[in-house]
Amino acid sequence: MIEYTRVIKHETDRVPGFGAEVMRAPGCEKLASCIQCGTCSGVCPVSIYMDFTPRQIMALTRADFKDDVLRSRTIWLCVSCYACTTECPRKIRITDIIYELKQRAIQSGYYPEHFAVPVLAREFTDMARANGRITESLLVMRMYLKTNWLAALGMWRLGLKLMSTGRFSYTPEKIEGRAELEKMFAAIDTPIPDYSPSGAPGEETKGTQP
Amino acid sequence: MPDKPKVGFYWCASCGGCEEAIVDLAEDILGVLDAVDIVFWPCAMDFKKSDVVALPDGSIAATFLNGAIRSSEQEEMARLIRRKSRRLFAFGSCAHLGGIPSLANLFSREQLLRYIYEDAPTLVNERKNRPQLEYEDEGHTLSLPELRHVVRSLDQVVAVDYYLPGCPPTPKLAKAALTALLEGQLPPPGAVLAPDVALCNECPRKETKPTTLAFTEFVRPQQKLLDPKLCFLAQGLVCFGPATRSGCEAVCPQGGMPCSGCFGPTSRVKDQGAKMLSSLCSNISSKEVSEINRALAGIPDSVGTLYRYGLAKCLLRRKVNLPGTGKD
Amino acid sequence: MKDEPEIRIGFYVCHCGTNIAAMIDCQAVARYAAQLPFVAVSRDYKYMCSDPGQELIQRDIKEHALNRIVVASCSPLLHEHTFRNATEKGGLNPYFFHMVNLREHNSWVHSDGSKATAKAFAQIRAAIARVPHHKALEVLQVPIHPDVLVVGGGIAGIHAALTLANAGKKVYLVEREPTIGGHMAKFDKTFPTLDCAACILTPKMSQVKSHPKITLWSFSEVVKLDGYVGNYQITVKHKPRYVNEDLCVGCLECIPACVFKTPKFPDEFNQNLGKRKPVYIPFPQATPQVVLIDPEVCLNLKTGKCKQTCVEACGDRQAIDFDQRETFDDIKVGNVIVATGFKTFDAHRIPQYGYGAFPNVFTSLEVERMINTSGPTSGAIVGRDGKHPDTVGFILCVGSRDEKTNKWCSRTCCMHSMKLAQLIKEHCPRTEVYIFYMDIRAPGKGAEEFYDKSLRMGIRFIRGRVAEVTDWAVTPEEEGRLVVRCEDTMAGFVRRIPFDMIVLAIGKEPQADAQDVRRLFNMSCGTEGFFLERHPKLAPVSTFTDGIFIAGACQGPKDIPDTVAQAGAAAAEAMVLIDQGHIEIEPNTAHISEVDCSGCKSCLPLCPYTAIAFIETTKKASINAALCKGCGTCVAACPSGSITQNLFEDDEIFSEIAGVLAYE
Amino acid sequence: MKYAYFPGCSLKGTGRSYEESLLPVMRILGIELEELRDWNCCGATAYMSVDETKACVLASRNLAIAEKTGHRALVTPCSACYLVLNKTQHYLKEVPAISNGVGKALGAVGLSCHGAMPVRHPLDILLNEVGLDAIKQKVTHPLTGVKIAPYYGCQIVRPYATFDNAYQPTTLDRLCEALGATVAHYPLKTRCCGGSLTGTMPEPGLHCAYQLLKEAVKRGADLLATVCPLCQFNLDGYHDQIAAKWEPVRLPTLYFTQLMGLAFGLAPTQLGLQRHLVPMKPLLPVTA
Amino acid sequence: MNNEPFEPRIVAFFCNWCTYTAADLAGVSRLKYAPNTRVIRVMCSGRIDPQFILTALAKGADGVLIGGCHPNDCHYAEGNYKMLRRFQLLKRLLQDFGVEESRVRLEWISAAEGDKVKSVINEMTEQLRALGPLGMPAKFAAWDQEVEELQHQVDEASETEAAHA
Repeated sequence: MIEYTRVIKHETDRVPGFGAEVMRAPGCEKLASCIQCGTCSGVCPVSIYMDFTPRQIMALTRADFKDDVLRSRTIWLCVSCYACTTECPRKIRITDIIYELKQRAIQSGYYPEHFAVPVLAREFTDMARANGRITESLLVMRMYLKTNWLAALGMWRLGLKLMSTGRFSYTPEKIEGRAELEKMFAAIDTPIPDYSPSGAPGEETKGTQP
Repeated sequence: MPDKPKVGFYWCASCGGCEEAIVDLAEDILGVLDAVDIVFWPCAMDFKKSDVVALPDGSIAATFLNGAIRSSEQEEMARLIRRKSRRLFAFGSCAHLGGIPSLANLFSREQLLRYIYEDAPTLVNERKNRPQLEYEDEGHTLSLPELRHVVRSLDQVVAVDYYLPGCPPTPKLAKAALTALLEGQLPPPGAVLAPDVALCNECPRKETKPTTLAFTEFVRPQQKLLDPKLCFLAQGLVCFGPATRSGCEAVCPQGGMPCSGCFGPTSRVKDQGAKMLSSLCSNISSKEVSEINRALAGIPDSVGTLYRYGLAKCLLRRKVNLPGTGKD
Repeated sequence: MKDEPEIRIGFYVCHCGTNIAAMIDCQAVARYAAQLPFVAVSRDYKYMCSDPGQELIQRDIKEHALNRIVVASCSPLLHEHTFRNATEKGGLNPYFFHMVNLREHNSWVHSDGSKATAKAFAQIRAAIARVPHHKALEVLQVPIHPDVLVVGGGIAGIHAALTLANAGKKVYLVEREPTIGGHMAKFDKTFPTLDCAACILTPKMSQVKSHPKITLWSFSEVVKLDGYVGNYQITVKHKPRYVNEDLCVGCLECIPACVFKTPKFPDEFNQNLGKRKPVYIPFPQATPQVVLIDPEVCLNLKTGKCKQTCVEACGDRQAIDFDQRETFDDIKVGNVIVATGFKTFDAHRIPQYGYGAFPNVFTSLEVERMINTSGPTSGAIVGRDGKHPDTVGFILCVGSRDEKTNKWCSRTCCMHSMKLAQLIKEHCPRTEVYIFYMDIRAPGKGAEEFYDKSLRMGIRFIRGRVAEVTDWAVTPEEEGRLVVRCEDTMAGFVRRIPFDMIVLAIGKEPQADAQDVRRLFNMSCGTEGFFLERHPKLAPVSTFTDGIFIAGACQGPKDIPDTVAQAGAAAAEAMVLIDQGHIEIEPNTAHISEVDCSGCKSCLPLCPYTAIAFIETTKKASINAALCKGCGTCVAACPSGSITQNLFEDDEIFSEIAGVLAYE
Repeated sequence: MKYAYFPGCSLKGTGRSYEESLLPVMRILGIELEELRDWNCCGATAYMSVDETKACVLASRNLAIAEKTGHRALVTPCSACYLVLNKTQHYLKEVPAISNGVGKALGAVGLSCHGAMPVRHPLDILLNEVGLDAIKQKVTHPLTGVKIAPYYGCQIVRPYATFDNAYQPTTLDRLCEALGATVAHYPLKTRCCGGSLTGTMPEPGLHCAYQLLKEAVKRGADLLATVCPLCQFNLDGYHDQIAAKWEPVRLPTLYFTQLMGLAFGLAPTQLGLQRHLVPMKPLLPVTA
Repeated sequence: MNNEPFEPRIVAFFCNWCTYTAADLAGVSRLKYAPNTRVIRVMCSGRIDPQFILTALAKGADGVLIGGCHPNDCHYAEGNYKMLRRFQLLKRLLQDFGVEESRVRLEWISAAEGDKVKSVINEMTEQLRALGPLGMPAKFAAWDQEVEELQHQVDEASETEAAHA
């Protein structure tokens, strides 16, 4: 059941400048041209699972409702299929805007603890940086361990099948140029705030309430 | 005997050809000698700077100065002569426009000295000696004039009354100028003493010029067997006739070489090279950048072609990013 | 300039209300100008183009003995003429005036007031340095040929031609299709009044045909245009219709006689929904009432092996002529009105709407023909599967307001779709009609009321741009139907709605050959490809070429009333020139000084108008001022500087360069 | 013809059979794919959504290595790699903030990337360089009677691809027909398979896969042809979960390269078909 | 000039029909761009004499922008091609004179491309800002310093001479 709660939004619920800030990110500037036609929502293959449609996310972002946007389930559901970006009549790069919002949500810690999407992203980036390549089987194992190891148990049959068909790698793939890669990253490293949520157990979300 | 007007001749940075041009007046030179009193002509007679210094200011009726101004000594002499002369004639392309010496304005003084005293392939100078401005020897100080950073036309150093264009000016023009001087028939100061119409006007090849030039290529004289009668431009040669003052009677075109522009532009043009560029390029036939550039590849040395005699008087005067007056 | 009187410049800077003054310190500009050389009077004023502003100049000329005027205000393209007139009224030669563009090139495009003011200083310094070099010039007058060419026989061309002809002007109307009438002839009813399009258009079409002042050339195209305002030479090509237009009386007996017993070729007039024969007339009221033969499908023209039953049917009239070839006519006119109309968007370009893939997806123009009682279905709405739809969905903005196709609004599709929706509802009230829209644009007289009527008729409006039309069914009622997937943005969720018929409201585009036409008539196009008017507000039917006017949808999408209004305006503009009898041309022509010219011939090939001739007696070049258009190319290229151009003399431009760059 | 080749991580892991079929098939058609020396992860969607600059750094190292090979193009079979490498080139040209960062990172190890090397998908190469005629000539075992639902997925047609329509692509359809197969009208050919969600948010992810499989079954397809390792894994690996949640929609999903291999007469084991969880039905003599 | 950041001066020669009109359109559309450009109107890019460009540089322009109609769109048929041809040699000439290539730019801007006026001017302004001044009048002055210095010496010498006399 969907619970409807009607809320009146006050100006204090806005974070003025949030929309403008998002629009400054590469590829996001065209958000200003959005005419709320809903094409993005219509083409989105996962919009039925969303709390806000992509169109509403665009409206909320532009109207500076940072909290609602960054807490929304929508941004985590994006499957990166770029249908919205391709179809938008204003050529707004909606996928890139969703990426930008995800990054902001991760940086602000606006997501449930043990929430798999950002954990996977983090494990992915760590593995890519350390090894130069991704070993999918190990990556998924690590993700399950950090989020919901019970779920991993549910996947044992799939795991076994993969092992039996030779699609499960036990050892990580590593490139020779790992040091080179690290040097490249170091050249542009800026201290990124630790974005893993470290709130007390049971706390739903962590974030800075405006 | 009434005082004959005093006349001087001097040369600065030049090849000496202009002096030859005076001599080329042939027997007319005798008439000149009758009519004027030459008070200064270091090339032909034994005069010293001190002779000029000794003259009262403005006592010379006219001095004909050829050559560009390249050194401090030339500059100083130009000033001295200017003070002593009532009329100063820039004689020949170098004095008029900077001439060929002013092509040195594409290089810095250091580049030139290094090349001449160190890098030139025919050079034997193992110790890489260079001329010094001052040299002490046995208590005596020997000094040499300083080379200027920029080569100048005469009027870029002192005021000039008249210009006799040409590399060198033709005897006819020189004689006409002298006659005008003697007869008091000179035009208002500032004039170039040659017709203010471009050379095509008197070129015998004008008749053969087609009404439509459509350049597909540019060639240089050595690259092609040339038609002795046909307009050079029609043969794809860069002939400066359209952009150059007349008065030489087209000696070069008559002699089988295209005009290279030594008489300088007409009074209506500020920059002879830019105008010639405009005229030549406008008449390239192609609309494709690649084809245009293929045609223009026939002009490998843009400055040397467009400003052979007039780099000093080009609107930019000099390669812009060379060290300026720094002590190089 | 020894003998000339001392230069005394009057300088005026316009506030343009706040348009200039809000960004540029106009008083500072006036103070700055006051201390520049030769400036005798320097003022700032609220609106220089107003009568008091112009009178100010005239008074100052007299009181201060001014002999040069500089006004710093808006673009010279807008008001140079105004101030030249004021200068002339003040007793000076109008070309002693120069204008500085402080508005379009400065105050409107900058946001830092001090920098804008500094730039203004440079701009006016240039003008004040320039204007002393100005010379008194005489305006050139060119006679105007009184005939007019109208290109395009849609409602715009028809109206323009009739307006001019009724005023007694001789008009050539050239239409490339076999009949005039254009898009309007295809419409059933017209919004918002729902009066029948044919009833209002066909009388005008026959007037065109019978008007003694109009020469109608259908199936013809303009192929060449030379000359200039008042004196255009035009070549018109007549395409062969294989029927002699003068002999055919429109009895149409040849059509049933054709060896093809049934029509089997797509009928363009009916958007290919119907069929026609190789010999045909586009539609019953076609004007001229002359048949034509399609050489692509005519058996005789293709193979030469045909019984020629049509010739037989024509009988003594002998109108059919299989040997007809292209012919050409050369005409002279003074003005041209270009009314070449638009092209509809090709719906195939948006594959997700399924046009061409699903038989029951139609375009609005197809439905227009379908709903017309003289159309291919005699007014019945039927799918390509032969069924009458219970539900019809209109998708708006197909090829409009979409940066991937056409970013502009096509202006009439909202109203057009509502009209079709209403007609469908009227024909069959039980049909469910949905309109999917982004915004309903219903401006204009009666339009909002029409929208309201649509709502009251029960047409369902869903605000959301349709994502796709698919045959992917997920519920039983969707099976076998066309499903529209779309966010209902008002309701806030994504919906799937099944339909029996989808109508795509296709947008309007420039004609496919708009660029060629533009070049032919020396016009400009906007970025979207429609012909560019000289000024969007003040010169909406003029182009940048004098004597070439535009009307109707070739200038941008518009409805019938606006098209007719423009056509009338274009006709009136042409009449102004015709009735003046002559036009004044800017004296910005080039001149060769015979004394200075060396006869080098460099300039001769550069002139696109062959205005430069080599005079054999003097061996020098000379410019025919009447042919010179004043581009100045020869001036720039004259190697000895012997060509000058009025208004753009070397000295004037060199002074401007020095002026804009002089250090404060 | 020789191209630089970027396999991507999946082709060394779960998508092993893609590479196993791609390389022999390309070899038969006279195309040599030279694997980039010491390539690294492209950055993929996961990195892109966290730190675009760093994702571009990862991608551009590969581009830099590829440019050094001097080959005419870089071929990558994985849709995600294809998108990320193309997107990076786009960013390098258009977004100074990112190109500066990338320049700095590459500069630190003496590499440089001009963004001049086209990144292409094998499907693009097959259709536009090799040509269907050349492919048809190699078909010895036409897939007659096999009905294929061509499934492109999202990222090879959107948003940077230019070789096919983003919404109604036809390259794979035409390829399948060239192999002798029948192509089903499949309206979901570019709809996302949900692959990037199945691991993290299973329900919506699996729902996507379920819809795709169900529609393919409904359209009478014998199999889905795919061009992407993630799609293949997602459509092949979760049948138990889909059956448990909705209904069984058992349909094999094959790489287009495997189909080509079969048509060229290669044995199923040479093409890695044994690795698939839903086995291909014995439709052909070769797969019997 | 001293402490203020360098602001390039750009002289723009725009043809009346396309680029000047496009600049008007930029104004009407209220597009904002850098105030560094001063426009000089000519009827056609074919009127642009290379002397104008050299003069602009010599008089202190840091860059020169030439705007004409797109190929095949010239109001006077082919004036823009004349400019294009001159521009090819001019570019090389300026290079030989040591003037950076980005200082002189030829752009085709149609009457409808107000936004291109904006982007070209902004881009050029940025480029020139990064490149720094060409500074011609100052360079002429610096070059001629050696002449002035000598003039001083000579004048002084002659004054003392005169005083002695």
